[in-house]
Amino acid sequence: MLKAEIFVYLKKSISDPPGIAVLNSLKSLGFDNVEKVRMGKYIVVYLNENDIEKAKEQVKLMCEKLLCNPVMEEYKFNISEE
Amino acid sequence: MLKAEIFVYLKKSISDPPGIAVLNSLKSLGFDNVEKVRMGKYIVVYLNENDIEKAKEQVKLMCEKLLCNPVMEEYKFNISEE
Amino acid sequence: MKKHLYEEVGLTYDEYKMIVEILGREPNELELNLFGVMWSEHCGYKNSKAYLKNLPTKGGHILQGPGENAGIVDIGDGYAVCFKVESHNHPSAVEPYEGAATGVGGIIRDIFTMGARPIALLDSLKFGNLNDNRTKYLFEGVVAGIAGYGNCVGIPTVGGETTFDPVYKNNILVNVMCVGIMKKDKIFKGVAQGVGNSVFYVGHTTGRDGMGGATFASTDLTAESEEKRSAVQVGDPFMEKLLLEACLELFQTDAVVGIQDMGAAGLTSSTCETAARAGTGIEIDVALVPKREEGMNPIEIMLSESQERMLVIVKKEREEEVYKIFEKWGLHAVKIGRVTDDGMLRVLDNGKVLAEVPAKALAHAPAYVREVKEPAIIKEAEKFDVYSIPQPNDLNEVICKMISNPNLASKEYIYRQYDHMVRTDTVIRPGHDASLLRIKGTKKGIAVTIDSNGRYCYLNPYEGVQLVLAESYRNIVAVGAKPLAITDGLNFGNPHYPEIYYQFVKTIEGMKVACEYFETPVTGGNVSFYNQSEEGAIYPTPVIGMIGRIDDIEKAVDISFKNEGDLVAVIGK
Amino acid sequence: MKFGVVVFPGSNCDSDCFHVIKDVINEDVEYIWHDSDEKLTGFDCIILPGGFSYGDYLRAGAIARFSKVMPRIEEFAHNGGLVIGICNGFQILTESHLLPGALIRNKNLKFICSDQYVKVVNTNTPFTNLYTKGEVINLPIAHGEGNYVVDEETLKQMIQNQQIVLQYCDKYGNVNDETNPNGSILSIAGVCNKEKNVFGLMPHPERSSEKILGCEDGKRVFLSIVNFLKSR
Ligand SMILES: Nc1ncnc2c1ncn2[C@@H]1O[C@H](COP(=O)(O)OP(=O)(O)O)[C@@H](O)[C@H]1O
Repeated sequence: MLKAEIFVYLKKSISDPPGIAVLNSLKSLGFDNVEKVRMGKYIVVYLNENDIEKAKEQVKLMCEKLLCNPVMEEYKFNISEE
Repeated sequence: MLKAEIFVYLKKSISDPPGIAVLNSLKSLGFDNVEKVRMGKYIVVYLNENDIEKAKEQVKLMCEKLLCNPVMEEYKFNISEE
Repeated sequence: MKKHLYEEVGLTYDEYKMIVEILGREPNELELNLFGVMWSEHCGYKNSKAYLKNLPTKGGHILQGPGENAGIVDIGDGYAVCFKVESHNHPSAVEPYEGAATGVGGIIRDIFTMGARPIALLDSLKFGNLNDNRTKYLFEGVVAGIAGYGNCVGIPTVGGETTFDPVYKNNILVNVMCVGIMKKDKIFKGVAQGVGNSVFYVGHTTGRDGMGGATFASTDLTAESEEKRSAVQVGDPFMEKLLLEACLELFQTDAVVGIQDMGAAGLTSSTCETAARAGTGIEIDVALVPKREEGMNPIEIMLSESQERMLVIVKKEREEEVYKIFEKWGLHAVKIGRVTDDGMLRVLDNGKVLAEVPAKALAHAPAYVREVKEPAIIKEAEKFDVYSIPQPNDLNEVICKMISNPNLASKEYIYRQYDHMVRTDTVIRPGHDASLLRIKGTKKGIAVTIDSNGRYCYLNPYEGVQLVLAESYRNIVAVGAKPLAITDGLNFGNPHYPEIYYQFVKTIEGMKVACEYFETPVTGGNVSFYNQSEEGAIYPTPVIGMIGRIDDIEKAVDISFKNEGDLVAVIGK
Repeated sequence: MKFGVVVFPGSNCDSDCFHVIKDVINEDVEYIWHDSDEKLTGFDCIILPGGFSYGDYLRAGAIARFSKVMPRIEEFAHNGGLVIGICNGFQILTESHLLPGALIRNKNLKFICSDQYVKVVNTNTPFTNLYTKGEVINLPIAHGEGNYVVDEETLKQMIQNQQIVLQYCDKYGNVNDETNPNGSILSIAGVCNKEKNVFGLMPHPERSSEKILGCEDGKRVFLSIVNFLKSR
């Protein structure tokens, strides 16, 4: 079994209201040195697969087909043994 | 400037409706060997701070106070130079 | 071949020459961009305004007709209703959730800038066939986007209509209507009156989002459409809620002279339009604009379509009140300029003049009347004989087929996702002919409906739009209310095709007749051309939003059977 | 009898609750701004209304928990004052640990706005004493994150202490997966704390408190409060 940790995040140019809300809240809690917050998704996919290379290709496809919306988002991932 | 990548995810015992929905979608797209999907948050916090140890402590506090709800979630993070 | 700069901003050579004549010199790049957005179809109504002015816009109840952010109708007892419909078709086709959500945000702002408290939303949605995967994705996204935004702001979405037809596959339609209530002597307008008054920027920060949105809405949808947009607009409903409450609170003071939403073409349209309406000039400094991204240039700042922002004209020496209220709601309020007497829109950067153009010239795009040609389908359709369709043998089968068609099936799946009860005024909820809202503290209610029928309008635009109006009229009457006025969302293909322009012209003619007949004047609306992809144009789809008044809400009736044994009758022809 | 309705910047059922208290059950009511840290004196019951307190982008209620008014509400509750959290108010009460558990996304991942039958399983509370045990009532729901979760150990204690007050059901009172709109554990729609003076529920009683809106089942929640306070 392989575990893919996938990170989907907004493109730089896209505004991020949730990130701004969290930033403001952190600041009001006294975390003064926080400069910026960006919110994204952390998706863990467990794969019945042993071949890491194969898994990479599959995860890439999953991201492109479903998990990431290329109009607004980008992604990265890493794969490890479970 | 330091960059903290924070991952907030549901505890094992808590059911994850979005994760189940994504699992089903992936299967219906033909990704048969997907076993399980868990959805979490990927929060990137940029800190005006140079001391990694200090940053670690701060981020831990942010998680405990705001970013993570211990009733249902856990977190981990890593910190790197921007 | 390299494109000319004027072409890149969407202008023709003739338009460019007009601009040179207006200015008496060559425009610089910023000025050219200002003209580019303001003279786009979306902002300038270039191809529609010559005809729109034929619509009946006056009548006993009308307090505000077209030309402002929204229209207003008197409903008696000192109350008035403010309402308007707006399209967000192209953005929703590219990013359904955010496209639909920001469409909702825009129309809500149009209502509360007039001084009204928004009390209801309605949506008119057109998609391709639901068995197509992309369509499913668009459908789910649009509905979730409307829900996500409207629910959060706390305005009930009380009705709508939804159609599935292959003709909308690549060019979905998302039209949203908002209705607000106000005291009739408390109307605010988008005017930059009073030389020396302060020009305020309030609300969200300015980013690069939605750059060139107005131009994007003024061309056909193509494969590159996605790339043309430098960024998708993202809505922040929470910010909208704050802005809404802050503005309504501000209106309680009499410090405000004028106010306008920064919608399409953002700062550019709001500044030149408020000045043009008042016959004044306006001067702003882009360096003072609150920004959320570094290194934004003046063109980007002037053209940004970041959401949840407003331009407010404040009386001299009353600035403190504005700061106080916006601080309470945690929002930006910055004085970025002042009203002048020279009729110019002057853009400065740290005091240095970057652009200087007559506000009226910007706000009043040239008007065109295009060539028309009757589409062949109209004659063909006339030849069609209904009686040529054989009587079906098994009516049960027909019924089952009909009710399982998504076009006729219950739309509960959709309106369940919309909070249609918040504000506790929804007396008749979605699922009936029209929805009905009470007005607390009175016995009155307002009936609302939104309707269209693209197929009828395709077969005959003149007759089709009249049938749509008649449907709206019936819907209002059926809940026991008296129809008062309409707002219209006119969705068409590319006006440069004579057949399309014919559809547009005939729609206006038909609407005029029907509005006069029903005594329901037009209080405003929206024109969306270029709803067209490589595979052709959509059906001509005028969307009619109608409101009505009921004086005793207890007398309202709805669609459901009440008691066993009650008599059932059919009336009419 | 004096009620306080807390207003967060993103509250949107604040005026609905205010209206029911003032115009329907005719009691005294006042708004309380989220930014106020004045002691809550003179109030008998505090209502945390529905809405989206601070946008609720991170988790519903997460940020509201840190508003200035919350310590005052905690203090009020610890002194035995009545606190009722409706919808977003319930979410805020769980985030603040005034109530156990948490609320996550609905099982179908969609916002649900609809009439909803719920069963009053505990009538021995300040908020439900005018209902009969097991009574099925209509309380509309409108939420995207109403799926109640709690760990097993806590759930056991909650059952022991009779903290489960409302459960989703159908018109006949059947409580099962099919009659559960959002996936809540045990179909939980509303819970109270051990002391019974803090109550959170996802449904909106203020939306079914007037005949003109089709149903008055929710009104007795507010009348129960008055009844409790009068007999105290
Ligand atoms: N997109 C939508 N949003 C909200 N309500 C909708 C939507 N589509 C349909 N409805 C509601 O569903 C009911 C039936 O709609 P429709 O099928 O268009 O009615 P009719 O055919 O009677 O005009 C109406 O009450 C309408 O308000």
